[in-house]
Amino acid sequence: MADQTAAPAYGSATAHIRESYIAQTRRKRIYGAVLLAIFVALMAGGFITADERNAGGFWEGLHQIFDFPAAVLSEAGEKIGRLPENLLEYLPALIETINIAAVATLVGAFGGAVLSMLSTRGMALWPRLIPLWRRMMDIMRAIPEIVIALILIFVLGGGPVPAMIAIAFHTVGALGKLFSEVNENASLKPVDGLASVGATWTQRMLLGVVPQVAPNWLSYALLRFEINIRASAILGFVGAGGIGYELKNAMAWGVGRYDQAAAIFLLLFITIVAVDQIGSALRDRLTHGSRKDLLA
Amino acid sequence: MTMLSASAPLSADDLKSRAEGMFRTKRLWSFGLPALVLAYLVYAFFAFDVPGLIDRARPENGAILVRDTYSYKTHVERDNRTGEITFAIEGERKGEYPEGTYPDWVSVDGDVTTVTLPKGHEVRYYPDHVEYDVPGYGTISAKSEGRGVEATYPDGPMPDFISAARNRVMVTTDAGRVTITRNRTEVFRYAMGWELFFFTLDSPYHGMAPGALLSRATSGEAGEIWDDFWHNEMWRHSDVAWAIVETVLMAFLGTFGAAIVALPLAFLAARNFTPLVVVRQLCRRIFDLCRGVDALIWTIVLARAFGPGPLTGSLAILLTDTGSFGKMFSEALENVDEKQIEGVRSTGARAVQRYRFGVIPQVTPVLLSQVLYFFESNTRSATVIGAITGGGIGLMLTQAMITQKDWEEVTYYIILIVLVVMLMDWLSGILRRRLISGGGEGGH
Amino acid sequence: MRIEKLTKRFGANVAVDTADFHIGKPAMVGIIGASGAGKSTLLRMINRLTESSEGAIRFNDRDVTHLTGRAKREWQSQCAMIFQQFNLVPRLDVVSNVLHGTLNKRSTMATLFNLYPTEDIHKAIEILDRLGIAEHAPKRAEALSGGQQQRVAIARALMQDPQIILADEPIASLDPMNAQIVMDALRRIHEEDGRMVIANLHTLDTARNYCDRVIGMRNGKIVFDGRPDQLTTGAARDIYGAGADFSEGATSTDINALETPQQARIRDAEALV
Amino acid sequence: MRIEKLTKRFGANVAVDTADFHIGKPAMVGIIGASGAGKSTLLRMINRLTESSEGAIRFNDRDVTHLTGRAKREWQSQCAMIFQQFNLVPRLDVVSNVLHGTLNKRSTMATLFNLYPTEDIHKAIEILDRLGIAEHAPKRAEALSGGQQQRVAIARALMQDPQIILADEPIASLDPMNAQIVMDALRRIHEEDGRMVIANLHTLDTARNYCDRVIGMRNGKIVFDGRPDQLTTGAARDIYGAGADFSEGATSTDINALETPQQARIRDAEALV
Amino acid sequence: QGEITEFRLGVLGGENAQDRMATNQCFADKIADALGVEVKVFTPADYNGVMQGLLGGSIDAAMMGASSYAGTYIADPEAVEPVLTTQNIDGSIGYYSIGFARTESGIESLDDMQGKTFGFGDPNSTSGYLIPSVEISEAGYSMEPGDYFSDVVFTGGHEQTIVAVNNGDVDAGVTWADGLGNWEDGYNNGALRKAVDAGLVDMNELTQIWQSEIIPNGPFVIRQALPQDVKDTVTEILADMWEEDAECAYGVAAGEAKDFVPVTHDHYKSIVAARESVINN
Ligand SMILES: Nc1ncnc2c1ncn2[C@@H]1O[C@H](COP(=O)(O)OP(=O)(O)OP(=O)(O)O)[C@@H](O)[C@H]1O
Ligand SMILES: Nc1ncnc2c1ncn2[C@@H]1O[C@H](COP(=O)(O)OP(=O)(O)OP(=O)(O)O)[C@@H](O)[C@H]1O
Ligand SMILES: [Mg+2]
Ligand SMILES: [Mg+2]
Repeated sequence: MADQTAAPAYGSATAHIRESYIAQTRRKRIYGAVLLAIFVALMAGGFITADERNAGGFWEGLHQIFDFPAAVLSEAGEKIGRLPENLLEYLPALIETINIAAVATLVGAFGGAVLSMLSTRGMALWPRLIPLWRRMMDIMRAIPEIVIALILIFVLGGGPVPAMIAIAFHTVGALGKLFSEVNENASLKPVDGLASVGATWTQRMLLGVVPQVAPNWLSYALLRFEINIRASAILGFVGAGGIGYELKNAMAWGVGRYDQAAAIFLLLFITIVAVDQIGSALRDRLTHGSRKDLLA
Repeated sequence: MTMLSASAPLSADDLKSRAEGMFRTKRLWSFGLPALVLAYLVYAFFAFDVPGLIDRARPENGAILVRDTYSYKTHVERDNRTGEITFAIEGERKGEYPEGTYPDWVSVDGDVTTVTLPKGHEVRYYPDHVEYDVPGYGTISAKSEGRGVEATYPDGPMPDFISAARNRVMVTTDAGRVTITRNRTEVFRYAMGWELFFFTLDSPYHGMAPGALLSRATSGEAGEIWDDFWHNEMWRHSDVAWAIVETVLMAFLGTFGAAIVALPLAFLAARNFTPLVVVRQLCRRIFDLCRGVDALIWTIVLARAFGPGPLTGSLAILLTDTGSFGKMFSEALENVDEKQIEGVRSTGARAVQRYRFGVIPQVTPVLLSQVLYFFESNTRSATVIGAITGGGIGLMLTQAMITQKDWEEVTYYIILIVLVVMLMDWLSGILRRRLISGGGEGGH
Repeated sequence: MRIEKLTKRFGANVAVDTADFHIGKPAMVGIIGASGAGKSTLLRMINRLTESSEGAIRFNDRDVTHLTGRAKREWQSQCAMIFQQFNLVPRLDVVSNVLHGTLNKRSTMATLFNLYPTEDIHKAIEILDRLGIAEHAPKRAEALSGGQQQRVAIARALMQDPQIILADEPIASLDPMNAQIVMDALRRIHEEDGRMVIANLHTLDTARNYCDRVIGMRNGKIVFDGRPDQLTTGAARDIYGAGADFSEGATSTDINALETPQQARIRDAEALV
Repeated sequence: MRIEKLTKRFGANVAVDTADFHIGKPAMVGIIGASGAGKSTLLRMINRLTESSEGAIRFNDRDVTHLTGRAKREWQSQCAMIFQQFNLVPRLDVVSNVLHGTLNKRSTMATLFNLYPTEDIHKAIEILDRLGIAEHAPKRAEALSGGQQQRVAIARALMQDPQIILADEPIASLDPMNAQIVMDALRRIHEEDGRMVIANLHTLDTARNYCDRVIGMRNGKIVFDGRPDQLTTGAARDIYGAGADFSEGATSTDINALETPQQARIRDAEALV
Repeated sequence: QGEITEFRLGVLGGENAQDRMATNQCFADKIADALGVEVKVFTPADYNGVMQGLLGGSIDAAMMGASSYAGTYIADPEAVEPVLTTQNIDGSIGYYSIGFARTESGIESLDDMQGKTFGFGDPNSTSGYLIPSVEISEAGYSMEPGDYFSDVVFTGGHEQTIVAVNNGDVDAGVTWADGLGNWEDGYNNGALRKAVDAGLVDMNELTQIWQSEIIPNGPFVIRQALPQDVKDTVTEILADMWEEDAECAYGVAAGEAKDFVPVTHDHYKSIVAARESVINN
């Protein structure tokens, strides 16, 4: 074979390859080193800046890191007898938080589904408007929930609805993007088939596309539900009701209400962990289940 | 052909009734599911007290907000006791016209100050009373005395744009607003735009045309011009820029810090790298705790130790994301291709070398894309965290909203935030594509 | 049906070039031509899945080329389309797929909630029975073999009760056995119900065996239009633009030619030598 | 090298059953056997990727069966392993993959930062050149064809400067052309450098053509051990536990058998008749 | 007690964070000049942020509300000491909590509030929560939600309370005012006045329904752990500010005032007691 007969000549033939490889390695090494240096510099510089602009320094504060949890826990420990009563008291607020997340996820998933179909090539009702819908979803994702919530609180007054709308708004953008990624992998043949019988756009989408994408959509919607529970707790913190509102009031008061704060912590923590665990188990089933379905 | 005779042993009628049965079940589902969702939404509708909410909704607040975002108002205020008149944009001290100057729609003629409003409306301040010409209605005249405000109106029923009480008269028209109380008389005049966005009234560059500015700048005044703009007292561009930087900084430190902390821990939590169940479970529970507690609560917990500021926010993001990354990284590590590791192992490589060459090159693309995705979404979260811990654009935004008067600033901040988040989205997209397809193994 | 100077351009590429023909009475028409000749485009324009660039499609003296909205969907429901890849909804059951043929007649709302009238369901089963696949009615479409799926697609077309059936290479994805079943079904529908059938075919012998009339296309132009017996090897060479080495056998799907598949393989192998 | 009563049990399943053989001087040894016979397990035990259950592996009168830590890695670096799936790091460039052969000799710190000595890089490129793939040196491993990747794997093995090369079905994932190149390379290494090569093979003719000695395994036991010319069809039937219909041709990868692929297709087609 | 390397000033109030930073910058500059160290101004999001900062030692001094001072005192009596408070133009050193409702609701006093919702501001606000909750319960109207009022909610702050009442989200609420001047102007100083100035509310549409006893103005507190000379220097700067730099003092006091006068913890004993009584309820 050619490569064997050529073997004795390698000294000179490889010289060039050797040089260029070593040059390439050196380039890569420098490139890598520069990247690493930039990254390290950014991290270090960022840390120093943040430390500088923070009221308390990192190193001075480090030993106090458990002060606050200790204060909360010691008060909660003293009043441990009131824990069940406290848990019960804040249960309705927790349910409100979960309701906010659930309704927002439902509404957001619905809006996201519609937008995703409008912005997927081959499915869109008005193909020219695809870029418009996409930008719209980008913007919806980029606006923080807190902004919309605060504006709506100003117009509608406090309570769960502004939070719900704010989260739903964001969810439309986030799920719309994920859904349209799923749509892109769906087959357009059934859509063509339905078009050929004279089906309307709604019929084409619901009968032709939705059956294909439903498991993946559901899986993404579940993930979003988890995220939305956290978001709704946070919005409560700025006055939009639910458990976040109760937590903020208990926390802000400080000593004297730490037992309540601890009870709310506990409720919130259990909920988040439970939803997280149940959600990932369900999602596992959905995505794997659907794969099995297709193979079957 | 055999098609008809080949049909199933079941008769067509059997099949029909079976198909009917099938459709009954399908209908039940296609009605049942939406019905369940609908029932839940109805429950939520009442649980959230939406009817009451609609009742209480204040569309006019929305109108104020919307109007503020694209227009500004100038206050012309007279202290009825001293007779002194001040002109101030948005009624703020920083927006006051310097002593002796006033906008061009005001004319001062001896004791009489005339404020011209759009659409033919006109307000005149006389030493002892105020007159307001409303075209199509007439002239309202009001006099404030120690006992109250005495006003005379044109004949006829009182129109609903006038809110009159013993001590206070307020006329709100689409040309402006006039308020007369015992102590003060005040006119709001609305105008388009974000006044003073570039220069405040005390700056020599206020109201200068772009062309003129440019020629000044080229003739060596660029520094001063920039300085006047950058330190504009009304809009505070430099502070806003810092706040944006602070917000991105929180996201950056938090996300990448978390990635650095989570990577070694993820090895400890991955089944194929840590056979010890105890260690693995311990790590996973730590991840669950970090994630479960949420950045919001971490912010509060850390505020005692570190006080308000961006560092506290970064650390809160870092803690939460360590949990998320730990979980995701360890899942990625459990899915690595064993063949590559075995290949490296067969050369007699040490454990660290096996990880470095058998594992890291495989997982970097996955991890990197997850980290970059989080970086983008954390930029948005950092806004909220900043609002709670006291740092960055989030604090400015929430505070401007809570005081409920600086809606033009709110608009400004929102636009900035949206732009920054979209920029991050775009940047992380580029980085993801570059680092994953090209650039070798990536630096970190 | 009358096709008048129908043209379709994709950018600079002319997929169908001033096609002109007239089908007087319900006939079974085969369209043949090499890959890229414009067969699919022609059919898709007739069904209005693809917009035409120029020319007109008339049916019973009505111009259907520029219908929109309701009227367009109405027309689509009258000329059913059958696809090479079946284009069924794979995750839905067979009966639902067949019932999709009624979508145009029923209200959107009703169909979304599966509120198909019982007589429609019965009719669907009868059609499936006529095509010999009634026992698969409750299965998911994706669980069926290619030939069965194509028959489901035909059932959907019949459910539309169309005046025209357009079939775009209905047997190209099928093995010879199933190809024969499907072509027999189309022919029978043509004969028994008197519906017009226009089928794109990629094999000459199928066209010869089943059609009353054959149209040949090449580079978007109609280059042959006549009875099947006029379709000599010479004419076929014209249509396919092939040289003297053209051999029909290589693309034949006639089941009789395949009784001994091993022979075919030997012949194929020899052809390569 | 001496293998003494080497046994591996996976639960109740005995993968390798008291294997016993001795290779005196550096030879090229082929191990053949049906799938599941225990060939891979045997090789993996020798490289210490898999722990043995019983028995001993001795090399130059040293027992390497129970080495741990440094000594074990030392041993691994002396007996290089080549895998059926190449087991390269696909995202790294070819030279880096070859340099992994030196991991055992260089300090951990230096290697972690890719600080390989220049002479190692030169050596790696020379080895690649010897195997005819030097021009691919800067490419990523995943960009190479299967045969090229396997040669990279061989280069990595050579980089270890091992006394033994263990090759586990090195050509099973390759087409005949590449298979020949890879086997030629292994043979040449054996002859020129005098290294011992033990290769699992799944085709008899390869074993016959390239090896000095062939070991046959069946159900974990060594059932044949001799010169290639002793490997008659009868012996092969014993090894594979095959019936009278056993035909070597079906698994042959000898490139000479493929000079006229069309003939092969004809033969295959005939075989089906 | 040793040297300090920087001095951190916490600022709170009903203004934009950046405005607060700006109005207090002159104060920070004066401290920096006097102490020779860097002075940083921090604007936490709420009262609790200042309290946590003082307790954790990351904030050295702040102008606080009486109630949040009491909260800090209860959490750690050694943490901070009050040194000065604001003296109003009329010489008083207090202000009032004002209860108000929409005129059209027909509510004129607390007696009309049975079964209605009542809104507080921040839980750490003296006039927005502590004092009204204590005084109103003492007057016989239970503050337990569902007892006398149908619900009692926290709106988050004075501004939000005003908006909430104006919107009708709550039937009545409390906020602060200096009690000088006229109702229709929203008094001379206070949250109502700021809302009026911003054009948010029409005072004709609001009615006062309740007024508290006088509440002591919040103290300027300094962390006790600081070196004594630092504490003295900072206290002196602020105490002399109205005389030396009225413009700056206006910013620090967030409005017109007469002077900063010395106070001690004793001034706030009643507030501490009130806060403790709320806890024990
Ligand atoms: N959507 C499209 N965009 C651009 N060009 C197209 C499109 N559809 C078809 N064409 C082009 O039009 C020409 C005719 O295509 P058409 O699919 O009608 O051919 P065909 O005869 O059906 O071929 P086949 O036998 O491969 O299905 C081809 O050159 C094709 O590339
Ligand atoms: N890790 C393992 N766990 C359990 N059983 C194993 C394992 N590895 C191999 N075996 C079993 O040991 C026996 C021998 O396997 P081995 O892979 O050595 O066979 P082989 O001769 O290499 O086969 P092939 O040609 O398929 O590679 C088989 O029965 C296999 O199932
Ligand atoms: Mg086609
Ligand atoms: Mg094997």
